[in-house]
Amino acid sequence: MSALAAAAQEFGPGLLVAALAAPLVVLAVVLSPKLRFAALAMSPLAPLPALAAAILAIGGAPFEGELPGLRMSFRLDLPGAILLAAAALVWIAASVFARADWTGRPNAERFAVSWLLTMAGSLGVFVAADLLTFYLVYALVSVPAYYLIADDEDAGSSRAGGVYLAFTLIGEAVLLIAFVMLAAGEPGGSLDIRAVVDALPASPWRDAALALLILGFGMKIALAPLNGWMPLAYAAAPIPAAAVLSGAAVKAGVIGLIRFLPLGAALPGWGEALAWAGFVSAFYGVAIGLTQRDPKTILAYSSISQMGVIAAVLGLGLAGADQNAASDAAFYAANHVLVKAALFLSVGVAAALTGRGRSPALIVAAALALSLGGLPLTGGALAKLAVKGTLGDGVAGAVAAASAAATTALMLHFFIRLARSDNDGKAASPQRILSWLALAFASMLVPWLMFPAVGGDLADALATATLWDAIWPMLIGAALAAGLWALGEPLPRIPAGDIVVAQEAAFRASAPPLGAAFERLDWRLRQWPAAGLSLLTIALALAAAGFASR
Amino acid sequence: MSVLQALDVGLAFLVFAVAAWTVFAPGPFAATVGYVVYGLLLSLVWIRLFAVDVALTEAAIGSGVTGVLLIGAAARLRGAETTPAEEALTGLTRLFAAGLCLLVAAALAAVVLLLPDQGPTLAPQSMERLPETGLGNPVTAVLIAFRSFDTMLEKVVLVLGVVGVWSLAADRYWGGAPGEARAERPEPTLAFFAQVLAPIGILVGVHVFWVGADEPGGAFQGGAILAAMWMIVMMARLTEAPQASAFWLRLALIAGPAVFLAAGVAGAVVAGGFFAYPPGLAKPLILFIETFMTFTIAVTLPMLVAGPPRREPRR
Amino acid sequence: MSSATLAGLVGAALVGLGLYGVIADPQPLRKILAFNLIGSGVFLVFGIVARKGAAAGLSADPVPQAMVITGIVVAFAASALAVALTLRLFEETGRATLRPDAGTKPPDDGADAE
Amino acid sequence: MSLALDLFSIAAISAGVFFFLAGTVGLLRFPDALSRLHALTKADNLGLGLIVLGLLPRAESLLAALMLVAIWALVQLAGATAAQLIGRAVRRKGPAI
Amino acid sequence: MTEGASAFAATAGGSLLALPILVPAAGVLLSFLLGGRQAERIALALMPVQFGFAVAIASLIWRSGQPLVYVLGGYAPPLGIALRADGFSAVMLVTTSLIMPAAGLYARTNFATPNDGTERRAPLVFWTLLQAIQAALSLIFLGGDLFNLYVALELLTFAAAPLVCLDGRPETLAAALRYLMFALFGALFYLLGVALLYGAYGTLDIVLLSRQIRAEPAVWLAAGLMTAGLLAKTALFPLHLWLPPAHANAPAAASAVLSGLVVKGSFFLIVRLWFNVLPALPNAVPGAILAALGSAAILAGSALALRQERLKLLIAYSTVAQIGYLFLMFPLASGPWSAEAFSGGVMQALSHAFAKAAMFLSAGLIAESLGHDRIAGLGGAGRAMPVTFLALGLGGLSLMGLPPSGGFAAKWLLMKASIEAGQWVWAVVMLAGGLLAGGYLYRVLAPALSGNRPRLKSPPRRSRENVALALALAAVLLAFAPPTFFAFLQIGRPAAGAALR
Repeated sequence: MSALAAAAQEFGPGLLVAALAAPLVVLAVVLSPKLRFAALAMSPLAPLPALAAAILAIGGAPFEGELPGLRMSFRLDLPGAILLAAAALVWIAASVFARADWTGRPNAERFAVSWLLTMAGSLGVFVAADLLTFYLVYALVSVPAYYLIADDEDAGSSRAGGVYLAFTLIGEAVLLIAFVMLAAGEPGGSLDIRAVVDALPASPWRDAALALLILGFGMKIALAPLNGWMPLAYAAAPIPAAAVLSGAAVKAGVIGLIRFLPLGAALPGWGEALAWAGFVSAFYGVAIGLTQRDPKTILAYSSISQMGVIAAVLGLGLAGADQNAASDAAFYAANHVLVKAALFLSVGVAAALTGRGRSPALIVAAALALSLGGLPLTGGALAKLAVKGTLGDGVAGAVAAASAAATTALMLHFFIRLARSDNDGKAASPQRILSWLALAFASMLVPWLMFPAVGGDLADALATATLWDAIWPMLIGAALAAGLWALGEPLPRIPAGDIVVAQEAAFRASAPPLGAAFERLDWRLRQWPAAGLSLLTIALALAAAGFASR
Repeated sequence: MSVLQALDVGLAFLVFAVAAWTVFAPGPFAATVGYVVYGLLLSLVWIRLFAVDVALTEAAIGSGVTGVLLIGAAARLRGAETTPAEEALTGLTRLFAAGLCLLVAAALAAVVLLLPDQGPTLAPQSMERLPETGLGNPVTAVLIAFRSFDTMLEKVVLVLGVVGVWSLAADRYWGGAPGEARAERPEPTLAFFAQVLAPIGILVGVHVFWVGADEPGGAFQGGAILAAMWMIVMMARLTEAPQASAFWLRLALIAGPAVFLAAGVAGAVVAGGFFAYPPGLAKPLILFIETFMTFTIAVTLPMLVAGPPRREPRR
Repeated sequence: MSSATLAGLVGAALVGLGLYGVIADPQPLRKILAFNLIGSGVFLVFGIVARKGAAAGLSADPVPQAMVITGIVVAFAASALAVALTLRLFEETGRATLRPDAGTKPPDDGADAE
Repeated sequence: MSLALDLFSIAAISAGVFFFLAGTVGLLRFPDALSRLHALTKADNLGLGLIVLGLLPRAESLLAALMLVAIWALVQLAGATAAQLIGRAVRRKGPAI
Repeated sequence: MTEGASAFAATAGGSLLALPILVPAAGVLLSFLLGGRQAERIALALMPVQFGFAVAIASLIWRSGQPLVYVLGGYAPPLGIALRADGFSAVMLVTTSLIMPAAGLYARTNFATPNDGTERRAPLVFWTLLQAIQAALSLIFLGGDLFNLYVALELLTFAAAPLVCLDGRPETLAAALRYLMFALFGALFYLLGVALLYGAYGTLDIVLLSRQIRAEPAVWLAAGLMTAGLLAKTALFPLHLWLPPAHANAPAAASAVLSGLVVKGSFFLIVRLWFNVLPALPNAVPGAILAALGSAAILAGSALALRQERLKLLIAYSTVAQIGYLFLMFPLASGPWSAEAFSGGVMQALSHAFAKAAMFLSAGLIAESLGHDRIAGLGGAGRAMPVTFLALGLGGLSLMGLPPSGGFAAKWLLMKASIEAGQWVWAVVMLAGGLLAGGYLYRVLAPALSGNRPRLKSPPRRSRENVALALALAAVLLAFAPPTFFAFLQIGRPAAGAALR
């Protein structure tokens, strides 16, 4: 262990820079037409420095790095490392899976550029140490992903891309002002995230900053009612893109909450508000998800639900000044990174397989799906165990158990829909199947490896009481799913994206008239007499203002 | 109230009335004629302000050359005189505009009245440093020595004005001469007038320039008179406007600022600073610069009035 | 009231008149005339400033006078450029106007290859 | 002597002012362009001439007196030319000015 | 005049200040005289020289930590004219000397003189006036006398207006006429203010004025008139009537200079006026008025950009919006956050200069290659000319204020200052502006990178694409400006609201 710690101090800083740089280097090579093919083949290697850094930090000790010339600084602590490791694995697997997408398609070049930029941002958010670096990589993981979502160029993906971009940009704007408040609240002028968050509880802008942070990151993790973009985006994106977006990219919001909520300071009001928002989202996601037919859309609603649980855990941590909530939530999220990505790849694999190959694939998919519900011996069970301490045994614990039941029901619904889904006619390349299997395997194994790092006890995980605690909510969920199934799916059909439909309608109803009003105003003001009168008015107003302020 | 004061008040009302005429006159042509009269009256105001240099400039350039320019334009714009209905202002807008303009004028008048009767001045400093320049007219000293940088740049503005006006030529006329082709037979009355007046005018112009060193007058005023003479000669069709591509014309147009600029740079070498004059040589140097400036003004103003080239160049 | 103050008031009134003309009269040529009115009003303000600065045996401060002379020449050049533009616009379109729609029409294909 | 000269000046200038006044009234009141022109040229020629005449005895030097006369001569020249041109324009385009 | 003497002690190397004005002025005269191909040669040859001057001035200021002063002709103000360069002047000079050659290199294709050497109208006018703009801007950045700066303003107008209608189409003529008229309108207001200030204090030197200035009616009327006049030239909403048609119809290289630099000239003078001439006066309310107009500009300009059908008009309206950001620094001019606000405003000026120049050049390439610049017809164009659209996109990044870009740095600083000052509303406006900018860029970039490649009339030349890209990269690189850069900007900035000395 000490050897790893020493190695962490020795190589860590360099690896942090390399983690961010590697995808960008590959990107630079991709831009050269001659070397493009070779570079694309190398893209699965791009997340390796990040993975190495994560292993060093989990096994060894946290470390920092910086690029003074670019005024960027990095830090890898335990929550970040756990998420980074999971995200790096997903990016490796998905890059292999996506290699068929690199070439021979009209948008291959655009897809590759977006992919690598998103990768750099996705890995970068977990290691960014100061506000500006974080904002930069956060933008990187968010904005270029537009082209991953709108890749197909049909009406559906254009709409999904547009909605995604709108949410993303609004979220960025909200976060920008929150970050500015954080920076303004730090009297020393430091931009280090730790420093500004430590100063937050005493800052005059505390409440505004917290509200904006929760709003901004809440949009990223699709807390209801800001959830509408997620089902559209994941359904529209190609399989590997959906995998990395739902697995890795969305965790930028989670790490944001972990990093920026002052978990050490007890803020019950804000904490409980966030927790309730999270729980509402957790059930809302399931409820709407159960009405959906498309497996990818169902997975998206499951993400909404799971992100709600994570938000609830962090909210309770904030309310109770629970420092461990950070790494516990990170662990829960890391499990979701791996499982959700593997599930999306399952959708792709299942669609490509026919006949004899399909059944084993569906069994793996089922195991993955139930992992999210907390199936014993899976990473999901460990994840539930990890956050148990923060949730406690009271109301929150009961609600969490109910959410596990609901998740189980939703995942069974997903499984049935997946099993019934059509073949898309594309042959399944061995590359795809292998990368999927590898990721599925990793999603089972890696949580076990990381569990001790967050203070978990593996023996505890295998205790009978724990197993029973995990199983009974699942049974309830299974019963629920079976009941719904038996009734012939009586739920109303709600359009994917649910509330976003109303939001889009409101936008369509208000934006063009507003724009037309601006045009009329502009036309009036640009008439010569109007401009001349404006000039006189401004001159007089400025003079009068100065005169009056004597 | 003394007679002089009464005359001042009368002049003020007259100026105001003619100005109002130029704004409210029914047609652009009438308004333009009003403007020329207004310019002449304004020269009288300047004389009453003991600013004879300005009065000369106002009469020559502000009223004279500008008047020719505007009257020519008004004549060519016949047909554009009617205002399309959609551009006419509503009564309310007019009222609002009038109110705002009144407010600005009132504020300005109030501030002007509040200025102290014996205001801050640079007259003593000008007189103190006047001997260095060897000049007798402090206004000329300000223009050519104390604030020579302004004056040089303003000459560059004139060059840019010519470039801008010429840039409006159609491509096929580039390098050609402005104005209509020369008539076969000059207008006899005008020709006679020009033949008589031009020599006298040139004499007067050179005189005004020359005395400018010590008395009211100078490069601007003299140059403007010379310019007027050339314009009259061109109007009488005794001579044609030169081709825009003519090297001598270009040289004449830039000679003033170029010599000024060169002298300014030379100052850095021989007199220890940009636009500094070597002691003792100041007056001859200033007269040298002014000579070229006068010449350039005399050429530039007619070219600005003549407008862009409108004839195909002769090769 | 001294003649200088009177001139200042005339200057203020000229500025007001000119402003009204510039704003309210739709024809560019009339606007150019009005600009010149404002200009001479401004110059008169310089004039009264110069007159009030009479000192050292001079009946007016020479510095503002020099500025007015510079200003008159610049104003003339500006008028010349504006007149030339107005005339050219009139030749091209048959009307001289400052309406904002004159410039915002999309050009025909190829016509905008500079 | 000086009294006589002063009287002469006053008489001449007053007469000049009268002609200017008459010319102006004519300019404003006459019906058509040619008759207005007629009124105007009278004001120019006679009015200015008489004023210059009245001012001559008051001139400080011979040069100043010569300049006064030169001014009158130049105005004569300009007035005559302008009247010619206007008259010609009226004949060509009709008297609708 | 002991006071004057101390303010005008010649600083070492001060004579350098005259050169960036005189050299391009000489270039104008020579180009006009020699004509033909010489104009282009002279213009291009002088650009590196100009860059050298700018860098030399900046390094002198940097080394001494003091503004650079030069007295012209040995006649110290108030009688004579002084030139003065502070940190802000120096960065604007350097920026100008970088964007000018970019526009020049780009324009070589459009404004070439034929091989037989026959002089053509458009090339001669373009190359001559380009140098005139450079001279005028240098004078604006260096001038220390308010009347001298009036001459500079007129020089700038005379140089810029004919560029708008260089192609002689009727709509460009109308645009140029509106531009010229409104600029003259503004100049007269400025001049009137100058007259009042001279009447009150007997000097027009900025430093001398700032020492004597008092809160009195003449000063406030002068400040109102001068500011309004300069706003007219800056095209701050609602005085923007001339800008969209002028900038959208000018040749691309001219648009880049007009939008990137020329509007910054009059903005620079507004900063000079409020930060250098009037800093001792209470300026909260006038500052708030300016920022309110700026906010209106941001919202209206962006919303209108969203609705344009032509790319160049869209970019022009985005200039209307971006100008608005520049004015958010004024209500934040006094207080402990003033340095941040000032830096933010300057950063916005710089990054917009580079970004907008890059975007106009890209738009020019697009229009030339496609034969039109209708946004509806841009589908797939990004695939046919990726470098051009990369430059457009990177410029857009800065406009939106996304990192890494100078636009982001500017927004960050301005927002921080407005939050610290408790003036939330400006921060909210900036956010809304960024979102709308995202919207109008999305309208251009999303279709451009989708769909089939259109057939190009002629592919853009790589060298011209690189020029646009270099400018866009410069806007991006501003994000990495080191803290010393911001310290440099503060050299010579008087503390606003400071007590009278």
